[in-house]
Amino acid sequence: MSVTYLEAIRLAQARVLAEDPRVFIYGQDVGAFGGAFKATKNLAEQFPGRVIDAPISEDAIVGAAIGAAIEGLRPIVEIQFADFSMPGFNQIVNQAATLYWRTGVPCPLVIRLPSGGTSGGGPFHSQCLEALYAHMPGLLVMAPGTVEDVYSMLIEAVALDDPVIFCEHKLLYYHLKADRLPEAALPAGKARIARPGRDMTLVTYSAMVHEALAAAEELAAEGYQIEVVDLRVLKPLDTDTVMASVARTGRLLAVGEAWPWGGVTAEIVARVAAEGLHLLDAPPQRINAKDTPIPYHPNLWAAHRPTARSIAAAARRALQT
Amino acid sequence: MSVTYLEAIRLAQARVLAEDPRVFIYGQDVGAFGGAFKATKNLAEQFPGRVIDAPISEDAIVGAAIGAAIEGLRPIVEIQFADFSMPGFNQIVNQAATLYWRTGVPCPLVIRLPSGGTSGGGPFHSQCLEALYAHMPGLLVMAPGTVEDVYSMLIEAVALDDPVIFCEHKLLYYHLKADRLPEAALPAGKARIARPGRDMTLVTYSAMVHEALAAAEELAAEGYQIEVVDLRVLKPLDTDTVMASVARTGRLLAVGEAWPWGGVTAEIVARVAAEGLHLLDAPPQRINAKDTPIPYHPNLWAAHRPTARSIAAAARRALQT
Amino acid sequence: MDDPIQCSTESRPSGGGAPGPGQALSMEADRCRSAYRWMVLARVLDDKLASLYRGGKIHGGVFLSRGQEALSAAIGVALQRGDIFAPLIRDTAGRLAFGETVAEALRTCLGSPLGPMRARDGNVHRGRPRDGLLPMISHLGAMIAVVNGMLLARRLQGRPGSVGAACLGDGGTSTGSFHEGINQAAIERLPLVLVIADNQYAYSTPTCRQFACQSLVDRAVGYGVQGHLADGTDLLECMRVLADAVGRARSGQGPQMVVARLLRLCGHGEHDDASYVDPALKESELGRDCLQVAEEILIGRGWATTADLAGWRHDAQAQIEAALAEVQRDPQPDPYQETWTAIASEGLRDGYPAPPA
Amino acid sequence: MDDPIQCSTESRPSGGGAPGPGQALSMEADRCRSAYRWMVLARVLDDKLASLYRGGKIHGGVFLSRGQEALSAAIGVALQRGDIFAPLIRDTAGRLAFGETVAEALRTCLGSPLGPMRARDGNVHRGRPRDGLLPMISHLGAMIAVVNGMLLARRLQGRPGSVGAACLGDGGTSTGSFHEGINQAAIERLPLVLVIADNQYAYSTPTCRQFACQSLVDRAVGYGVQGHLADGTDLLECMRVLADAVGRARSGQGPQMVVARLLRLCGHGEHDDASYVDPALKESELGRDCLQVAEEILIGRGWATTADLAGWRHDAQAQIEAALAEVQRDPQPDPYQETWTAIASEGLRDGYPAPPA
Ligand SMILES: Cc1ncc(C[n+]2csc(CCOP(=O)(O)OP(=O)(O)O)c2C)c(N)n1
Ligand SMILES: Cc1ncc(C[n+]2csc(CCOP(=O)(O)OP(=O)(O)O)c2C)c(N)n1
Ligand SMILES: [Mg+2]
Ligand SMILES: [Mg+2]
Repeated sequence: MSVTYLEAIRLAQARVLAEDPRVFIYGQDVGAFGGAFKATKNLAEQFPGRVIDAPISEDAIVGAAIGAAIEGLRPIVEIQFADFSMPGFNQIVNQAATLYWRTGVPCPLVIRLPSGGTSGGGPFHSQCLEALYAHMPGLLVMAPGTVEDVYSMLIEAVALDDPVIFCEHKLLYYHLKADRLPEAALPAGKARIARPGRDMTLVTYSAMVHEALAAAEELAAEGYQIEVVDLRVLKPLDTDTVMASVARTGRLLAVGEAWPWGGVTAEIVARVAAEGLHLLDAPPQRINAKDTPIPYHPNLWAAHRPTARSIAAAARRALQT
Repeated sequence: MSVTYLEAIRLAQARVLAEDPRVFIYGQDVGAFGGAFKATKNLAEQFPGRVIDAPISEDAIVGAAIGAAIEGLRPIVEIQFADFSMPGFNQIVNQAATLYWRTGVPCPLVIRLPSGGTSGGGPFHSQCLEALYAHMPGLLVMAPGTVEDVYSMLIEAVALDDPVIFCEHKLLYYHLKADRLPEAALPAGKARIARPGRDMTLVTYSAMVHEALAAAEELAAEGYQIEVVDLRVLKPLDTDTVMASVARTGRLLAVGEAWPWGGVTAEIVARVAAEGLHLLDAPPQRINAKDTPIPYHPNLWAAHRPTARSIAAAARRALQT
Repeated sequence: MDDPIQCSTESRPSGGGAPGPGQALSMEADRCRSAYRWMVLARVLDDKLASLYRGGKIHGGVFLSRGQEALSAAIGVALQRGDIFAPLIRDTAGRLAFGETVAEALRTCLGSPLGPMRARDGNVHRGRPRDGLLPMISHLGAMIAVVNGMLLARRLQGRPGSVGAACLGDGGTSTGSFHEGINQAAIERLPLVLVIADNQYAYSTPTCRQFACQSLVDRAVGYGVQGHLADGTDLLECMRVLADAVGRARSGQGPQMVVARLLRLCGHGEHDDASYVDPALKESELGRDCLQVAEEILIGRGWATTADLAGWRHDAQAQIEAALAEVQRDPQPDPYQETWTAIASEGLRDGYPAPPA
Repeated sequence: MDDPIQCSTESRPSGGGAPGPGQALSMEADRCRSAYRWMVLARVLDDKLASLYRGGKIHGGVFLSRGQEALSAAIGVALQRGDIFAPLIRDTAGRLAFGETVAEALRTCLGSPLGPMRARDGNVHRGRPRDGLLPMISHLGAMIAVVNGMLLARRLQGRPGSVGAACLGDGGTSTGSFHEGINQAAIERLPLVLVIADNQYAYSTPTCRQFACQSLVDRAVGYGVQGHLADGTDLLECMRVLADAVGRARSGQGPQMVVARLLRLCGHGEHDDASYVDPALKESELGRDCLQVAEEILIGRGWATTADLAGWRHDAQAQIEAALAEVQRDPQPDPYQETWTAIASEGLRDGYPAPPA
């Protein structure tokens, strides 16, 4: 058997629907149609009344999920594309994220954001918005980069008492496969060493894990042993695992598909510099998407985001300082 | 004569209205009432038809400003509190910020955000949202910390061809005074050395400039000479001035009133670490607001944001490493 | 709630003139007396808040309900225990009638750590979500969908029968959230009662700069919901319309939109002298003080004596003074006692910044 | 635009059967012929896009207008030069009639750097803001307020007289942006024509999950704007209603809301087989193909012969093939030629990340 990243999302939702009567799914076209990406395929049929089609009202979708969470349910909201979470942004950051702090009443809900560029997606169907959400207090932000993680972390997200921004990567939906679903999982909030090495640490997450691994492979041919850390969760950040890795390698390159200013890579580099300056043998570096909207044409798109090739080039430069 | 920060905002708007027929102001209660903070007092009377009361529709307010900018006008949007820019966030980051890149047609508009905590303001009337805007490509972000800057930078913002997020600080509105308005101004995009020193660089902006200066004063009594850099503009960041300062002092403490994750301080520390690691004699540090919503009660509020005292304490620790 | 005595002992206006012997009051009279007493309690509480504000005892703003007590109390008394209520800034009366205590109102405004918001949030941003009393966020319109979600949840959980009321001002109807919220309720046919207090101004902005329809109730048909108009200065009419709307929602007729016309008889907040209010409006029927109108009704119909009224007001004052005396003994919030985290999950609090050494 | 010949030489459907001698056509017939030709051009262009998509020549999605050409063309021909048009995803016909060329449509879909979006944006996200043709962002409803702002600017600049049309689907009416936008136009009494194509589905979601009113036109009264209903499958009715609405807007009667009922005769995008569409709807009057209906009108009234129709289709095909041949010679976008900045102000581009060495 082989399971895709998308299939793992569907199976995780099927499982929480089956095991937890508090769970329901709300989003545009998630019902009989099974969702724009088919992440909820057949779920409406299997769980009648618990997979609910929403109008094109992201503000009200999130608002209603918050209300349901207050009443003890565990909503999973599917936003059709991460980009369309912006009209729901206010409810997410000002209502969901503040509820527990203001009232002591937790707000357990999961907002699934199909994120990231695909060729031809263009400026409004490709965004990686994790940094916006991580900046605002009161949210957890997850960005699984493997089939196993997307499955176990989604199940975990539903079990948590906080609002979770769950950034799925569309590029991984159909192509990333695993042999089986995991039985055990790393605890939430723990980063993972995706590839061990001793010459440099690449810290990244989501689809960029695979670009980083490919870059590490490329550099291995040149005799470098590159460690790749998959953050998995962006808020909270597992600084300990990153720091331990940098302690081993002395070099850091943070890789993100999102925009540079204030992104994950800024936060990682700032933390390592503040707490682990003495561990660094060379200046910590970052590589990100370019600071423009995401272009439509594949040629431009491929140049806009980091790739194995540009990561390897950046790593090579950093290895030589 | 003495001019407050708020009065300088009013005078800058009066001046651009008088000098540039393309300018108009749009926002809730900005007309006859003169705005919630009186930043547009008398302007509707002086410039009939050009200071327009808007409905409580932040999305449409920004949308209309974009349309007017396309037609060659220079709208100034007043959002009543920065916090209420969230319902207009989508238009700002997805429409205004992408227009020039997508079409080559510039989108000159200024969005004034009364920002920052005041005692008793609470979670929804106190936010500093500059990092959200700086993260998204296509926007300029300004955060003046002095009467002179708020005046000259607002005039400059209106003259620029890009959408400018203009973060004013409410705490400075009434209390910060200058003897006169500036005749000349630093060019946009240049940071300013607010106080020279040689032992450490404090990098900050907006109201925190004054807390940092007070901290520097406190530390001067202990024999430390602290340099304070006022960033003025947050995007683009004037990394050169920061780097030159760190080259002189060897120590960096970045201070921000916004939340920590991915804020201005993260971006500053990350850039200095990447480009100026060799300049640092000690780990670069950050101090920010706590990672919770902004509390209502003055006791909690004062502990939530950095103050001269907590900045001095953080600086002292960093000076001793 | 139908009967103030049931809703909360603490907040119950105590004492008060019972009907004289042989003078059995109708249920309508009883309800009206009860609603009026919530109105008085709210008015006196608001006056106290205003004086605390002027005395520099309250941090930030104070927002009063003056002129809106009839409408607001009518909502509170139309709801039942177990219902949901999302009040807005001018709902002191409705909050009290729904079960908020004077002490929690005072604690929130004074920033007591013993209040429901624990000094973290203040003034009108107070509530107890688990008890169906939602603490508004400032962003207008945002509470409607939350009420929808609570009602939806109860339906999914097989606990129907409750009604959710959400309040909004004329200005709030211009938000996208209002539209998405009422439309969502209509699609799901939820028992939502959306009450719009059209008080002629949003801060300084008159309604002609807020909408161009004849009456906001004209919006009901466009959502496929039932619309109701009320004279917001007339307690009896407010009570009748709200009871009807709540009843229809409860009996499965779907969302109800109530639009009440009235005038804000105070500034937007206590910092605002409201000099922009059109004097003609003040002179008009809309400018009547609903409290006086209610008193005329009570006296005119023989449902209360002037002595009753004076007694109730006195009781309200006594109740508020007692609560204030208690609240003023509360400790101040201590930043060192704060957890400074917005995350409920213990193991998942972000490590930066490290707790101060 | 009233006359396709005026709007753009490039996009003008060339040739075509002129009326025979002695057969002077009425103005109505002329307009109808003209609108029909835009419909055919749109249909043929859409078919070409679908085949390019199936051939793997187009990146990302392709969204077609099938079934909506009559309504869309009616908008385009009702507008004049200097007006504003904010089309949505199913407005191929209206775009062409308003002045978009076949070449710019193809260039955008194929990602040519010579197209108006320079390969940065694609498919339906195309336009020329300076020429009044707005390039939609994806977020539904967001274009309405932009049109308002353009109209407001012209009023402020003392350049009245133009009309702005904005399109939306049934699903798009559930957005807060729709509400804020139409309400803003109503308050300012702007010459906005908001055209809602109620095509029974938003992606897979039927209208019963999108609104609960009888007809979306019932919303007009709640905004204080004039509402108009049209049978979206009937070109003549669409033209009549749009001409009326645009005329009213132009003459100062404020915003107009047009709701046209029809059925999307294709998938949401070409990746979607639309198997969820109710067969009864396809069989109903709504399921008629507006292109066939228009042909029946033209033939029935003697406004065109079958030879005319065939000739026009042939011309459209020829025009599209010619444009495609040209566009296919365009260079590919070169990432090394890109400035990679979203900021117009030269001196204010953020220095990080530094340009690659
Ligand atoms: C989305 C949003 N924008 C702006 C504000 C600032 N604001 C607070 S109250 C208010 C006026 C509200 O008017 P209305 O809804 O009529 O209620 P009223 O004060 O008259 O009771 C405004 C503009 C806000 N709270 N929310
Ligand atoms: C705010 C927002 N949410 C979600 C989407 C994703 N989306 C794109 S088209 C579409 C359906 C639109 O339906 P409708 O408005 O009826 O137009 P139609 O496709 O039927 O022409 C959806 C949900 C979007 N574009 N914008
Ligand atoms: Mg009002
Ligand atoms: Mg549709």
